[in-house]
Amino acid sequence: MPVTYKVDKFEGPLDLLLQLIEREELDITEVSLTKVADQFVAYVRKQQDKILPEELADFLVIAARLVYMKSRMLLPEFLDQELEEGPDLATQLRLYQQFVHASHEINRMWNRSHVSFPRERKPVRSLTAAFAPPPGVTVDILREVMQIVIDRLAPVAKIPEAALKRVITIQDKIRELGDRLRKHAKLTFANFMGRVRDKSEAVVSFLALLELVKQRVVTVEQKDMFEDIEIAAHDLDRLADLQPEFV
Amino acid sequence: MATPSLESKIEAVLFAGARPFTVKRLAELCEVSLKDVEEALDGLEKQLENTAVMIQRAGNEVQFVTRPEHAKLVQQVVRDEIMGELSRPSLEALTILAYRGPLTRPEIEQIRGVHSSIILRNLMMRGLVEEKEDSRLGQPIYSVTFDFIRHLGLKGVDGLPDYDELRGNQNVEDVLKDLDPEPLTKAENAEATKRMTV
Amino acid sequence: MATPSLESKIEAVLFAGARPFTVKRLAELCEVSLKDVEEALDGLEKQLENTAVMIQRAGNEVQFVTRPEHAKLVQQVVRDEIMGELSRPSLEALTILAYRGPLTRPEIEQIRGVHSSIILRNLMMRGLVEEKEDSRLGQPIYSVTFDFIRHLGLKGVDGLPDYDELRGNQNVEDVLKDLDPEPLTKAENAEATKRMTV
Repeated sequence: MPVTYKVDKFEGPLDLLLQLIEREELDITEVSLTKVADQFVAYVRKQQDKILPEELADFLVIAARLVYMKSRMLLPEFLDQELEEGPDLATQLRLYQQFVHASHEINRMWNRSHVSFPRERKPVRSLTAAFAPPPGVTVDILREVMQIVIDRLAPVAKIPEAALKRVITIQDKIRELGDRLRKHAKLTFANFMGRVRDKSEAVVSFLALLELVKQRVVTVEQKDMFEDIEIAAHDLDRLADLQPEFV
Repeated sequence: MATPSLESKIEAVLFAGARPFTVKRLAELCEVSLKDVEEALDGLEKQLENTAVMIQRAGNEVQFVTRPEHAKLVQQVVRDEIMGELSRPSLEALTILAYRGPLTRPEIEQIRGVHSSIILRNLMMRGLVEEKEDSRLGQPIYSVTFDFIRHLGLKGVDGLPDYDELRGNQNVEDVLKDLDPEPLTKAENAEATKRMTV
Repeated sequence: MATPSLESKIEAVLFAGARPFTVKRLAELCEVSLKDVEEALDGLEKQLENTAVMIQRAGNEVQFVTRPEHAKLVQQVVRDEIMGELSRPSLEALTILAYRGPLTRPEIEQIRGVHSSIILRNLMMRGLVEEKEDSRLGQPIYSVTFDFIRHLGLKGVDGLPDYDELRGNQNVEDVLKDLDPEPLTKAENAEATKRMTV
C-alpha cells in the first residue's frame, strides 16, 4: 500500500509529530500518538537525507518511543525501564504545542513593528574625557581571557563532527546484535540493553531488535510474564543482506 | 531648592544613562534600599502614565523606552539594529525563553525536543538572547534581552499573552524534571564515540 | 487606542533622538505647522515641571536634558561607564582585538558569539579601542589603541604572551571561516548525512 504523507517543512521530531497529529485533527493522547506512529517512522525513513545529522538522533529517540508505545499496546508485558522513564510523550507534545502556538502570536507582535526605543546613546567621542585604562588588566590576564575565549570555541567549531559521531545507526546496532548472537546463540533483552549508555542508544537498540524480529533474523521468546525476553538466532545468514527498514 | 525626590533621582539616572540599570545599582547610586527603589519605580510608572515614555523591565533590570504607539515616528530619527524576520526555530527558542526563562540549554532542548546550540548562538549574535552571569548545574543560563522585549513593544515579558498560564504550566515542570543532571563526561563521550565509529 | 497627542509625539522624538532638533524638523516629522510645535513645546514644558527632565532651548533648537539639581548624580552615572573595572564581556572583546585584531564587528561577534555593538562603543569611549580608517566588506574595522598597548607596558601587540600561538589558533580561524558567505548547500548537507547514516 503506497502512502504519501504530506507535511510542511519541519524543525524537529516534535514538530513533525505535532504536524501529523494536527493534520489528522486529533487531540494529543497516547492513542492518537500510536495512530500516527507508523506515519512518523515512514516519514523519518523517507526524509533521512534531509534531516541534519546532528538532529537524526533526536528523531530516532521519538521514533523509538512511538514504536515502544505501540508495542506496549500489543504486548503489555514488554517493559523497558529506560523507555518508561520521564514524562510521557503526550505530555511533552502538548507542552510543545502550547509554545508553538504562543510563538505564532510572538511572531505577529514581532512583525507589526510596534517597537519601543531607548534613548540613543551619545556619539562616542564627545564623552571621551581622556584615556581611561581599566584597573588591574595586565598582559597575563589578557592571555588567560584569550585562552578561555578559544576554549569556548572548541565545541562550536566541532559541532557537526561530534554530532555525526553521536548518531548510532541502526545498522551498527544490528551488526552488534548479530555478532553477539553468533558468539552466544542466545541472549536476553535485559542483557542486550544493559550495555547502552544513554537513552538514544537504548532506543536505537530497541529499534534494531524489532527490525531483526520483523525480518525473522531472530526470534524472541518470553516464558512468563515479567520474565526477561530471550533473543535467539533464527537465520543469521540473512543478516548480511538485510536492508534495515527502521521498523 | 528642595531636595529632589527619589523618583526624580531615579528618573534622572535612567534618562541620562540611556541604558538598562539593575535595581541594585540604582539603590547604590541613590543611597537607598532596594525596597525604596522598587517603590519609587512604581511611583514613577504612575507619573509617566500619560507621557510618551515608559519603564521597561527585564529580569531585575529597568530602562526607559518610548511607548510602542510612537514606533513609526521614532523609527525616523533613530536606527534600529535588530530588524529582520525570525525563523521558526528562532521563534520557538525565543518563545520558550520569554515565557519560561531563564533556562539552560538542556532545558530548552528538553522542551523543543531538538538540539539547540546553534540556534542559541545565532540568537545571541543578533542580541536577542543573552547568557546570564550565573549558572545552574554547571550549565550557563539564558534569557531574552531588553532589545527583544522592546521590539515586541512590551514593558516586560509578563505582558505576553497567557503569560501566567504558560509560565506556571505544570507540564513544563514535569518535562524539565526529567532532565538528566549528569551528562556524559568527556571521557565517556570519547569512549562512546570510539565504539560508534568502528 | 487614541491617536497620540502632538505633545506626546514630540516627547517621543526628543527622548529617543537624544540630540537637539530644530523646531522646523519637529514640524516636518509630526506633519504639523511651526506654530503647532511651539505650542506643544510650551505644553510639554508644563507637563515636565515636576520631573527630572526639562527642555533646553538654544536658538531654534530644542533638546531634553536633566535638570541641574541632578548634575552630580548624572556625572556619577557617566563616570561609571568610563572609569572603573571592565565588565567581563568588555574584557573579552578587548582581548580578542588585542590578540587577533584588527577585526570587523561581525568578526568579533563570531568569535565571542555575542552581540557586541554597545561593548565596542564603551571600549572606544574609554580610549581602549579605535575604529581604523579602512574597512572590510563594507564593515569598519577595529583595533586596540596605542595608548592601551603602552599602558600594558608593551611596544606592540606582538609582545603579548604566546602571541603567535593564540593569534593563529585554529578554532578562531574555523569560526571566522564560517562567516564566509558560502555555507554548505542543502545538497552537500544531505550528502554528508547520507554518508554517515547508511
